[in-house]
Amino acid sequence: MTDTNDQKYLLQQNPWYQASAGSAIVSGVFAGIVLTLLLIQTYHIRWTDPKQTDKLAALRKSYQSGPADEILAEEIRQKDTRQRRAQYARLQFVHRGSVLFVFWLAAFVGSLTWMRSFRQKLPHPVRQTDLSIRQIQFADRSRLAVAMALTLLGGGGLFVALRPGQPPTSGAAEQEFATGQAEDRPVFASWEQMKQNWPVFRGPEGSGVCPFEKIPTQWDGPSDQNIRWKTAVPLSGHNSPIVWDKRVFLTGASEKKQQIFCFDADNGSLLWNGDVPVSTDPQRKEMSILEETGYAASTAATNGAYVAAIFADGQVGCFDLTGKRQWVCSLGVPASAYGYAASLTVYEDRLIIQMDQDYEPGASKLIALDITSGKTLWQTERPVPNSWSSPTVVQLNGRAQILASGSPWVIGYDPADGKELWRVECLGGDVAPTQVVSQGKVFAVEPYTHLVAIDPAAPSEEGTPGRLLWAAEGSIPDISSPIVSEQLVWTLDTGGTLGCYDIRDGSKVYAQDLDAMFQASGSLVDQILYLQSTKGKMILLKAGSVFEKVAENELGEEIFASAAFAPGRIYLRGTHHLYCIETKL
Amino acid sequence: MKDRFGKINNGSAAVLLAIGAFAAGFTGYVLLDRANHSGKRAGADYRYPIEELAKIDPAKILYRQVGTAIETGMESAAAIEADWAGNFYVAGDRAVAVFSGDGSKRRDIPLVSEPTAIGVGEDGLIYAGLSDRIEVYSSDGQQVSAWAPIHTALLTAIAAGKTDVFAADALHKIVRRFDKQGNPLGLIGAKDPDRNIEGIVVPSPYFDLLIAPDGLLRVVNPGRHRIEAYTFDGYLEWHWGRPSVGLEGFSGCCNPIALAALPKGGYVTCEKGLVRVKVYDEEGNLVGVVAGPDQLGWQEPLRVCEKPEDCISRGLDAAVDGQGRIYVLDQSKNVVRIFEKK
Amino acid sequence: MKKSAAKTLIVLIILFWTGLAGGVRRLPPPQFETDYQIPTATEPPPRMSVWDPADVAVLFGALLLSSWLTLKKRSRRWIVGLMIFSLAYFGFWRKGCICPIGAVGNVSLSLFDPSYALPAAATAFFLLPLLAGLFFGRAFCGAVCPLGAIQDLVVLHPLMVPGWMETALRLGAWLYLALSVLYAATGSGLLICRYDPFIAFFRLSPNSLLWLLGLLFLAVGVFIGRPYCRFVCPYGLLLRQAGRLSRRHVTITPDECIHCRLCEDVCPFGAIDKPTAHWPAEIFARDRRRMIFLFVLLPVLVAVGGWIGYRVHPALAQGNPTVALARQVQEMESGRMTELTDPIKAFHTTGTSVGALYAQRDQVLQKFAVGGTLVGAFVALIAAGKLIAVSIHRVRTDYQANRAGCLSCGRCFAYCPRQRIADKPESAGNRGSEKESAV
Amino acid sequence: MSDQNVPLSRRQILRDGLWTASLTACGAAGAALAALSRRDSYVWQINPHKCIGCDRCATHCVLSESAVKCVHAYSMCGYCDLCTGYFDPDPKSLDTGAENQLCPTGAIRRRFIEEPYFEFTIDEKLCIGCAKCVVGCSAFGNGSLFLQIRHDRCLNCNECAIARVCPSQAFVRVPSRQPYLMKDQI
Repeated sequence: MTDTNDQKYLLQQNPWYQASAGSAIVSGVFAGIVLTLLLIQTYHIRWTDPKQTDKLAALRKSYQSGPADEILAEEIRQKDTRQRRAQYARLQFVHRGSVLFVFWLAAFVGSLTWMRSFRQKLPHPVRQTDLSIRQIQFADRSRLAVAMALTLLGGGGLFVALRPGQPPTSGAAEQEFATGQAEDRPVFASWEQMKQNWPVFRGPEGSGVCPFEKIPTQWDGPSDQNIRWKTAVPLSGHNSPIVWDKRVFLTGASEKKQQIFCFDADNGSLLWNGDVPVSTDPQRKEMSILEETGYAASTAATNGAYVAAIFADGQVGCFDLTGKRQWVCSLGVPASAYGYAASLTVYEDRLIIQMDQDYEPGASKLIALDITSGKTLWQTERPVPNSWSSPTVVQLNGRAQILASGSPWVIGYDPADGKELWRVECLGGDVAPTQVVSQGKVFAVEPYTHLVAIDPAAPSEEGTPGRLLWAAEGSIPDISSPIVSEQLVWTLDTGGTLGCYDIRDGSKVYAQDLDAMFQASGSLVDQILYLQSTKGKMILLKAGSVFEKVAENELGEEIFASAAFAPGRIYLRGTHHLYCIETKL
Repeated sequence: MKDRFGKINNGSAAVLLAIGAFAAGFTGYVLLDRANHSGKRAGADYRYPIEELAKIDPAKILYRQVGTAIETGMESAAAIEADWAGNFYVAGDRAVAVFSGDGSKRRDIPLVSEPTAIGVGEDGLIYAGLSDRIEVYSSDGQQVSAWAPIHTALLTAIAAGKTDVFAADALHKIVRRFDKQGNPLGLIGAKDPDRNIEGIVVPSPYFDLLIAPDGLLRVVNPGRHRIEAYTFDGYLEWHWGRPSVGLEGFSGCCNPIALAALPKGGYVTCEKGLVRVKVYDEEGNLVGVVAGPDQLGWQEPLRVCEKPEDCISRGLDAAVDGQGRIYVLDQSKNVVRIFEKK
Repeated sequence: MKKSAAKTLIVLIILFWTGLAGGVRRLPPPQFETDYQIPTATEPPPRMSVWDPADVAVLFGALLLSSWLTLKKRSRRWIVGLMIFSLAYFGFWRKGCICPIGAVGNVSLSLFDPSYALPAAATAFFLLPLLAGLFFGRAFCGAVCPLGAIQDLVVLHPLMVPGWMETALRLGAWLYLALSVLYAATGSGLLICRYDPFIAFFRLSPNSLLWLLGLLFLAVGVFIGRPYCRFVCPYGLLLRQAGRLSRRHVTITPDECIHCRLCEDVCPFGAIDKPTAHWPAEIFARDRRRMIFLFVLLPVLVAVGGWIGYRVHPALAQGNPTVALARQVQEMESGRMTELTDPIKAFHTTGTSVGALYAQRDQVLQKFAVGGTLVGAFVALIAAGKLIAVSIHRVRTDYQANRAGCLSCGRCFAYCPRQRIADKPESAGNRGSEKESAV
Repeated sequence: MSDQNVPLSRRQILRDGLWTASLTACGAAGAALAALSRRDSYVWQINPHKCIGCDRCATHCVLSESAVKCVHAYSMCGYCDLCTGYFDPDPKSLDTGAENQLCPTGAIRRRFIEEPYFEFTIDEKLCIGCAKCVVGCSAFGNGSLFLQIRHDRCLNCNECAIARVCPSQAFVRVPSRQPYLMKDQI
């Protein structure tokens, strides 16, 4: 207390203190100046130089585009030289300046340290009041501080984790989110509602069985008989129509465009079309797309609130029923020998994609996306090569299951988490027909080889769930899926041979050549088989154990797609048009 | 003098302040660093305006592609030739593949080594250049003759006339003249100040020639960016063409790389680098563009390759049939594109 | 002449044929008529790796010297001298590379990426200071680390950071360490080196933004002693643990503490522990209960930390180049981004499919999911450990250097009267020398 | 005193145990890392076949003047008169005037050898590694100009600042015995 002024006086008298203070001021000022200059130079290098070169570039451009102008050339040369000199000088300055700065800074710090040594005060311990209180206080404060820091870190982490627009966790991930409020719309329709519509490929359970009444049996496309409407489809595709309420959906694509179309079920007018961007992946250009497959072979799927479509390049797009795009995600261009063709299916709020492809092991997956957001809910690896059959959601053994075929298995999955429920090894080759279900049994086809029946509830010989019941051979299709009634199974191969088998043991009931080519899968309506040939002829047969033709109806256009049904109506997609067939009164 | 506790308490306020300042500074730094990370670029003058150069006025494009690109099925296709009837012949992979005009393969003529050139005579004979020698095949694939190898040569083009066969040798930058039996008759295009021939410059292995309807040879001189007309005896008559990255000239260091004659007069030229196929009239005036970078699926000049050989950019070759359809062979993608007048 | 021409021709032919065999469509260089010789590009060599052992030797020597200076010689002046040498050698001469702090990243990377070859020098730089720490305390931090030295020299007006604040702030350093290991292990970059604040100083490259970061640290360091070492340095955390266990350690007094309390406030890093008071029994009992509660809470904290870490992992993974590229490509695919960026262009020219990229991305994300969970759990564990530690009451009778926090800078020696006696009993009252030795 | 001795010695035993464990861990880590280590040090280099010729090498190096510079593989060069790595895309005349030069810093030198060949060399002091000439040469010519990290300048940062921003991830670590990836040699 008492010696402060004396100390100050003494210090001021000390020439070494004066010297240290002086050198501190001088070096500090120099360091400051050098630092300022360096900052200015850095600013120039970062901001002014690029602008200067851009100016020069503009000058050069005008020179190059005009006739040989000597004056302009000279100006460019001079500007160029000047600019390079300036740049060189700046670099030089930065090199030297940084050394200078470090030097002056060291000098500054050194003299401050020196100066400080004169002002060193003796430690001045003071009697402490109560050590234990202070120590307890310290412990309490530490505890509080650590807890606060932890809360801060945790809170920060949570903020980062839960903030909207959160980057993808895995799989398909990053999507485009809808701006509208998804909350006030229903996310999915009930199973009962699904059954009153035709929401996915070959109907609710994907079996091609139509539960509706008053389905026309007579029509003729060329003469417009019983054709309610006919609308041109802007883009081609071999996918089948799906129907929800008063809307019919299908998709089309070309090399440059991929769209989903929504038609009015009553008059066929195009209500909306939605774009799904084409993948920019260079692999897309090199995709092997057969003409028989095309860019849009996969049928779309709807769950009553959303409709989604997938294209040959693995781009998935989802729209609400009014045509507002909800999200797009890309699964990568599938490696598929004939092009990707599996249709989509839905289970409640999830979109099921069978992505079987020919990369290395692990490339084939069954994927469930949240249909509202496109986020991956689960994905299950499938140890199978590329296949062209579609997944189906069915009710089996009292629960919903997803079925998917791929060489060499038919596998049942749990729609909740993608866990495998059962699998039966029974297939081979390029699997394209889709499995169907009747009476708790699953029927699948190995192309050209055999038709198999599986009881997923029974154990196999090894004790694993799923038993192969029988395998039937002869006139086995390669593309179209089987049709099954309560007693019989029918298969139809591309060459037109219809095989009929007993559902119990697979024994052949009859085989008949229909004298036409078939690619689309047929349907079963009220004890009548509807089989559409590629040339556009629909052959109607009695679904009995004896071959009996009911009718033959011409559409007047080639058909590669399966039919969709609604009460009293058939929706048929020809190569160019969508038809609505209804018996006119 | 400050009291001890007072000092500590003041200190903690200062410390908090300092830490706050530091945290702010650090956050600012990280933000700046992140912005800098993506944004810091040199000025426009430091970038090559390759994308601007690749743009072509659509009005200048006079041709359109017929169908999709035809896969040759080869690993490395070297040359293409077409006959009057619209068949085309692709040399590559130790074979000559003969295609009909719709793109279906008619036959493969197997060769003993990789072909580098192909020529088809009016008599239908197929001349396959195998680096340093020529083998002759009939149109049904039977070998007619195999000529004696030339000691070191890289034949990149063959033109068969009624009595003479000419081959472009890229290694020696010279045109070799043969009779129909394969006997050498002479060399054309060597540097010769007496005959006012500056010589042919071939910096990259693309060197093409043809026999024009007027009976003169047309030889590409890529290093000088021009097409030169020689008599069969090796006299340089005239030349046309000039270097320019603009549409009317030949771009880059060494272009054009390939040449074909249209049946109604005029020439088709191919350029590598900035890939362009263009049509010129007899005098060397630009008529129009057959296909530009966009139409030919051109990618960035620099690619990311795992193996160096994947990075080698390869060129084009062109041929024309009797209807004036232009067949463009893309050596890097091993496909043939057919172009027709719009 | 003829012979040489033939020779050239043979060379050319070989060149050409090998070129063609590899599918390279390139002609041999022109045949010059003049006697022009085709030059070859110069290849200025990098610093020879024979110097690496020299660096290791210097480090080893400096560590020994620093240990000797702090434990035996007990001279701040000599320590400052060694600091200046280390700053000059490891800092300005060797440009701050390789340094033990950054070697944490190299070591983590080499453990998880078998294709990365860890330089032997990095191994030595990582382990030697730790070994020295186990034997002699933080001798490395004291006078060998160039980052420490540059900060130590600017401590001019130190303010006391309250101990509780320091304890809490160090949690950030633990997080930094965990993240650095995570990033290195997933091949996403070496964070410690990326944000090394003084590297731009050592490299004299004022164009870099890091220069500003260095200035910021130095400016703060005038008032808060060695901020990087105490609140950021991930390697310092490892050395703290080594210091705790070290065989020998810096002591304030050369022999016995006389409780004069002169050293009480002189450590600018708050690393002098005071003698403890007698704790009231009820506090003991309370803190014991608290400790038991914390032990029970520990798994919960760790689980919550792990969960948060798991939730944050996608955000963390954005620092990985593959994930960042996949994100860009995805935005492009979904049509949300329209302008082609260079990485996307480069990716497209590789011919790799988007699906393959996504598969790669998913692999990286999986690593981050595991790593993020571990990071979260680890930080929670450390925090819980800290909470438990403040509930344990140790008994201390003397003023002593905190074994973990002491940076071996030797400032306190001069304040101990016992040291004065040991040094020069005859000049204890000499004012001039006192001033100097107090530097 | 004896009361306090018991906990103290217990603590001492704990500490000794931990110390021995740590030392053993250090030793084990040393041995394990030694097995992973290479005597040879590694340096950064650009794989020229992965470079796409953006200009980030010029701007992102920690040095004020980038350690990345253009290198010429002479044996790949066509010695063209119209060098697309040297001249502006559409030069008015093939001379060394600044208005015709491509290089913004004038770092490429052109020298006449014999008709029609010219030699192009890099003046490394001027080169800033912007890759403009690399794009020009690769787009139209043989691609004999390419970028390399010059080790007389490179500080071999542990975390290379350019490698971090390289859009094609062309930066690789190579053994310091062979510190260059010359385009004509790989």
